[in-house]
Amino acid sequence: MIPPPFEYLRPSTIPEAIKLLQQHGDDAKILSGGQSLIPMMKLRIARPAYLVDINRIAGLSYVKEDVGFLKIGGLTREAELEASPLVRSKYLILLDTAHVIADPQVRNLATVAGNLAHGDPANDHPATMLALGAQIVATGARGERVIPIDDFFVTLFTTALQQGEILTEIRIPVPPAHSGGAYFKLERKVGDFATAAVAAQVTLDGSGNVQRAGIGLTNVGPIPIKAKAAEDSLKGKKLETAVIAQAAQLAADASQPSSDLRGPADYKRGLVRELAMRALSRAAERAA
Amino acid sequence: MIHKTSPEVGGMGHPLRRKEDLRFIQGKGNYVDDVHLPGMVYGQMVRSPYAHARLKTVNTEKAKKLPGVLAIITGEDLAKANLAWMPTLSYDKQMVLATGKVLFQSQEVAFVIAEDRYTAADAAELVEVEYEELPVLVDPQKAMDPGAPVLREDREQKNNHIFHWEVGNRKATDDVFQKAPVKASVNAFFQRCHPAPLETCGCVADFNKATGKLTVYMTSQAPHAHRTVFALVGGIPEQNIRVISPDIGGGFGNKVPVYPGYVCAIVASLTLGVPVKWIETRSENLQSTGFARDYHMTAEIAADRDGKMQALRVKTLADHGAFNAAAQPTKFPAGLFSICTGSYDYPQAFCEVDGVYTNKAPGGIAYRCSFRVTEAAYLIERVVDVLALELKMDPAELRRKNFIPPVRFPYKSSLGWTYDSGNYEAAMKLALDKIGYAELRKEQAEKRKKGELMGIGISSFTEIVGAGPAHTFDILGIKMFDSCEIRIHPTGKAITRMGTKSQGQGHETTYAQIVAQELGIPANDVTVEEGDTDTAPYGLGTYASRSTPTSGAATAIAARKIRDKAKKIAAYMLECSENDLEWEPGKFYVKGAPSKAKTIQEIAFAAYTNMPPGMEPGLEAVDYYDPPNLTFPFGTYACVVDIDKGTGEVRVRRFVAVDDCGNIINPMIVEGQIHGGLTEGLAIAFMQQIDYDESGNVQGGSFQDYLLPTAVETPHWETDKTCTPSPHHPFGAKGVGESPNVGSPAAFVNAVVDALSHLGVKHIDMPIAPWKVWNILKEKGVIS
Amino acid sequence: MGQKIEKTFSVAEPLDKVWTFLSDPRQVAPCVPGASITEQVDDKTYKGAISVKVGPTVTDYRGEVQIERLDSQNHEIEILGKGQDVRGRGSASMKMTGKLRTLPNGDTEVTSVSEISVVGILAQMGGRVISEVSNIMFGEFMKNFQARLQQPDASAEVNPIKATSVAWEATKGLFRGKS
Amino acid sequence: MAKKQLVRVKVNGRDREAEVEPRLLLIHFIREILQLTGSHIGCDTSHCGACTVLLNGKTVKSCTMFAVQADGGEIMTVEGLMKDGQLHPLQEGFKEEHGLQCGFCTPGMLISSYALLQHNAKPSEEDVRWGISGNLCRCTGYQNIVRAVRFAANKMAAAEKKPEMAEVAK
Repeated sequence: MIPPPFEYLRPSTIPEAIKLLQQHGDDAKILSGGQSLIPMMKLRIARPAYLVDINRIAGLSYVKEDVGFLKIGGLTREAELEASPLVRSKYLILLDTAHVIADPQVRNLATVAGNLAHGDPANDHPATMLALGAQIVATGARGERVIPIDDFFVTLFTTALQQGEILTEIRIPVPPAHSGGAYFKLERKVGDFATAAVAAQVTLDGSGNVQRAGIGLTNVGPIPIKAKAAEDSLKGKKLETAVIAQAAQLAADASQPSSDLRGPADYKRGLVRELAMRALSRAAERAA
Repeated sequence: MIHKTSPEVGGMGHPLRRKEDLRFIQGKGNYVDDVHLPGMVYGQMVRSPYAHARLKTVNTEKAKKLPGVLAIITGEDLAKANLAWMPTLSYDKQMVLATGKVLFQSQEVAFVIAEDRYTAADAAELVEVEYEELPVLVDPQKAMDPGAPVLREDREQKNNHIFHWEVGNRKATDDVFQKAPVKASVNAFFQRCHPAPLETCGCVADFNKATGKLTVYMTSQAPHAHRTVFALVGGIPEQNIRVISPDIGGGFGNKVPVYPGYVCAIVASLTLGVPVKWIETRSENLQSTGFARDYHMTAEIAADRDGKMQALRVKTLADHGAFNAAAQPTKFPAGLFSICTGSYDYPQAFCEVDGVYTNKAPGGIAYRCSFRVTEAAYLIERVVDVLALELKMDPAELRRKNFIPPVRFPYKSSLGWTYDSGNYEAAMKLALDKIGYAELRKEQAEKRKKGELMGIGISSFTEIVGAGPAHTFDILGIKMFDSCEIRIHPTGKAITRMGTKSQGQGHETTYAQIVAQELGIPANDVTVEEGDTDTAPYGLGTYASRSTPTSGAATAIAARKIRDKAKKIAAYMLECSENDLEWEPGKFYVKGAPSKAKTIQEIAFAAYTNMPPGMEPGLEAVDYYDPPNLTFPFGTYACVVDIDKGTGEVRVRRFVAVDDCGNIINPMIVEGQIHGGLTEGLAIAFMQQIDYDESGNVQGGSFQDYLLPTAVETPHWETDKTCTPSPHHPFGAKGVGESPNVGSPAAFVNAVVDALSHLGVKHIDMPIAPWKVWNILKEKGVIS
Repeated sequence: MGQKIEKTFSVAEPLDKVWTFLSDPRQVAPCVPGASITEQVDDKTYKGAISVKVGPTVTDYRGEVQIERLDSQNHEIEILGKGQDVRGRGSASMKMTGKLRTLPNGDTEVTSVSEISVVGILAQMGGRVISEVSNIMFGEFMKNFQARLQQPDASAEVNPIKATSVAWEATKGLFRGKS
Repeated sequence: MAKKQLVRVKVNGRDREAEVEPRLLLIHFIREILQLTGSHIGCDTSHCGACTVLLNGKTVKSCTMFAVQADGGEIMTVEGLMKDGQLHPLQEGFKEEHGLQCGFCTPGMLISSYALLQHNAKPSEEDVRWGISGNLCRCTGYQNIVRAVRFAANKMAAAEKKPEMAEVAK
């Protein structure tokens, strides 16, 4: 399959990239990892006239803790996230997530930022970032702005990013002690979108009661879903089986899946409940 | 018993490392897309987005104006040359490029030729086609309705019925059913699958206007047959056509039929006088080339209360899509489906099949399968399990009770086949011992008490391969023999050429091993060449596990012809009578005086330098082998699964495959074939399906939704074997490439059903996706 | 790829006014995101286009809108819209049945059943999003319907509403989104 | 047509350059312009991995990348595995353990396995299965590929040990 022709632009700085994006408006697309965009272009479903390749912009690839946040750069690859000692020791939910995204080759190119900016409810990081209460740093002509993840996903494939803005950083509040999270995904095979997946992140207080809970759902609605009622149901409680089961049910109730080749809607709701139980149980273990 | 040669000679039974591997591991294979000829241009197909539509106009003006575009061929253009339609391998015809109407989504409508691939793709988009959509027929049951739209207006018969085929004694079978105390039945749909070899189909057609010679490099499992088809359809003298099958990246039946792309590339090269390359995309491959199965089957068993089977009744509806493009022997519109009595002794049986047209891609081909034996084996192994449930009998015990016993071979089945040899109970016993059947049943009982779900599935399949005897088997009239030519060089090295064509089976190694076995020439000294119709002897190609039964046999016979001549030369050299000579692989020696010997290499040299007076020089032979019968490989597969109640996922805990393919040429290659076939069987049981929605849109038309297992989904296979040689094959071999794909789907499904049988579940249609299991658990109240 | 959407909504206008609007494809068509009527063929048939923004390009479906059934007594209408992708890669059609009823408060209740069918590459590759897209497009339609009903645009037939990017956004998601 | 751009890469240790259309896929650049046909195309949708090459030390699917993106980079294809006329242990392993049948997926498998062994010198069966999970094989059922990769790992480990032993002996 052969993509249609386009002009290739390769800025080396963020301002240069923003300028190009503004200059070409709707005709331009950002080429980052390209692992979603290029297959679409090969199918000729997407036909951007200009590709602004941001891969050569220096200093956008990092995973580090800094002033209370885990900061992930706008060009950080999934494989880099997976390999980060920080992630491997402290952010197991991110490790869970990165590990089940596509396959090794795709993860070498695909970026965490792209996984979010794409606004695809089937992508895996959105749910995880919802669970973690992340912030999105968008850089545009007027500088940076920070978007809470809860406000980031607008509608199907639409995020709060404006034309001419680049997602330059993801910030995750460093979880306090006694925090833990997990991501459980059911996929038809390695490399597939989730049939459904659940991200759960909890923080316990000194007596083992839930202080904060975050639950995000993948591919069960037009946007990544934050299961707020389920989160609220956990607050102040010990993560016992009945409590987890109730939260899982609330998470399932929050999902709005549609039937497709991956299964009927009822199944997906049931799956959300099951995966939520597993994710919460694992999160509890990790928080303990 | 096969005489074992030394490892240096590497005859039969040695796990010789493959000779072909050296080029593949260095990236030096030569697949069709690697063929690059001077002046070569590229073809791209324009395809219909509609499953059924009237074709009103095809406007190529805009596309032709694109710089770099050389020509565009439409159905109307082909019609002028009487080439708009071509014959299929099933005495139907198929549109090369559509005229009048299109009958399936992705049907070929026009062929664009341009200087490079990129321009061809751009131009294809500029071809303007006007369609008028027509009602779409995707349900084969509805295709038989009297009021159904008639899809094939070209036929005299104004309905969608292709054929009715029946075998066996209907009345006698019905009579048994009327009186039988126990009956069991299953409705099983064997879903539409696609072989999806990793390399798609393609060709480079190169017509040399100066010499009048057409060379076609193509992904062909049957190059000679394709040459003949091109000669007959295109009216080109056959000696002026050379088909070359280069390295093939997997076939599995997908590369047996002739596809419109080949024909268009040839027409384009004939017209333009330059080489034209056409390579399918994956979506084109999945959506338009030979699919397999799509059989809606019902099987019923009549039995007595002790579980002795009395009769089998099978009724099937076969969905062939828009054209009956099945690749199978002429006399068998449903292939060898009548092997459906399987490993069991049925006094009576009856089987009927109706074929219909629908608005789907044409087929169906034998996907790693000897002409519908996969469907048959799945059906019988499924319904036997249903009978076991009905009788509350252990499925292994029920099988044991009904197996054709070893003493009955050769066994004539009630549907007319003569099984060559078998020992089914031995294979099953080995499989069950190996997997620990009795223990597993205990474990299952314990787990059920705790509400945990595990299942054990058995499949004791019988295959029917090696088509086939000339008295019964032909494709388009050409008898299904196969061939081998062996030439021994003066230095004792050899080249052999075959009518078959490897697509990964390792022919370059295994045929050499047969020569090594028969002549004692080290396998590494034997070059095996296939796939060039200018040099290889005529043969029908590689599919249906026929290479070893046919060309393998031809190799042994040709080698024996050479040995006969070698004996004469040896006698001359040793100045003795032929009768005084004894053979051991590699040399003739004088009886009682082993030191008086001539090696095959010495004899070969003499054949060119010092032949007996009056003897024709040289040392070579050719054999066209017409097998006296088919061969009947068999085995038992045993599978253990655990079910995750929360998600409906099925995990294959263990899978033991015991195969019996008679005498083995190369155990390493046999094991590799079994691993691969089991993996495809797994994929069919749980993942692979080409489906269509009500508008005729292909679901599963790319690897996004046509799910091929990765290494992660694939379990660790355990293999073993029994050996029951074929009595009629020259070295007792039977063929194995397809057994694992034929036998395993039932083992997987039986295991899943077994895990749920206590809930009243008798059958689940493939592919068994997690949601199907979950739905059952929910329906049965196991989960809330 | 078929999709059925059933929706009921109410508008704060009298039934007669809503009916007049609903039974005129020149008014209704522009409520569908990106759609317009380009030509009236006869009193029941119109030519139209739906302009779907696909990133930097625009994909056009062109076709016909036909009033299949118009029951002024029961205030029921059945409209069939069918368009072919001008790049020849498929088609989309929608059969919509609309029924009006006066509510006790004088508002009008619109009950609609739409059957959307997509053929071609989008149906092959986009199964997982077609229902979401349909829902979103219908949501837009309802909003536009209410808005336009209050301010009907006389020149609707020549002014296509600016295409929304819904369909583009949908197609973006066909692939494993990781970039 | 978009204007052509110069792509300079080092492929299997050799500097190569060509002016190409920006839309030229890296796999076509490698196969058709550089005439290195070992890497294959099997699916077009980034699922099969037959086109896997090493770009700057990392595996990528070269059908899902434009050649212009690789500009300035270092590429290794299956043709670059052999060193000084010696097969790489992985190549040996695939042959010894019957890790291939039709051979079409093999170049991509070899490159993915190569990358796996770079950061995991002693992979378990599970590790290998995940490491090659971006590469489809239709023939082998993967089991012998797993064996092949572990064969290579053992061989490479043994080769590394030997000099150390020699060191100790001194």
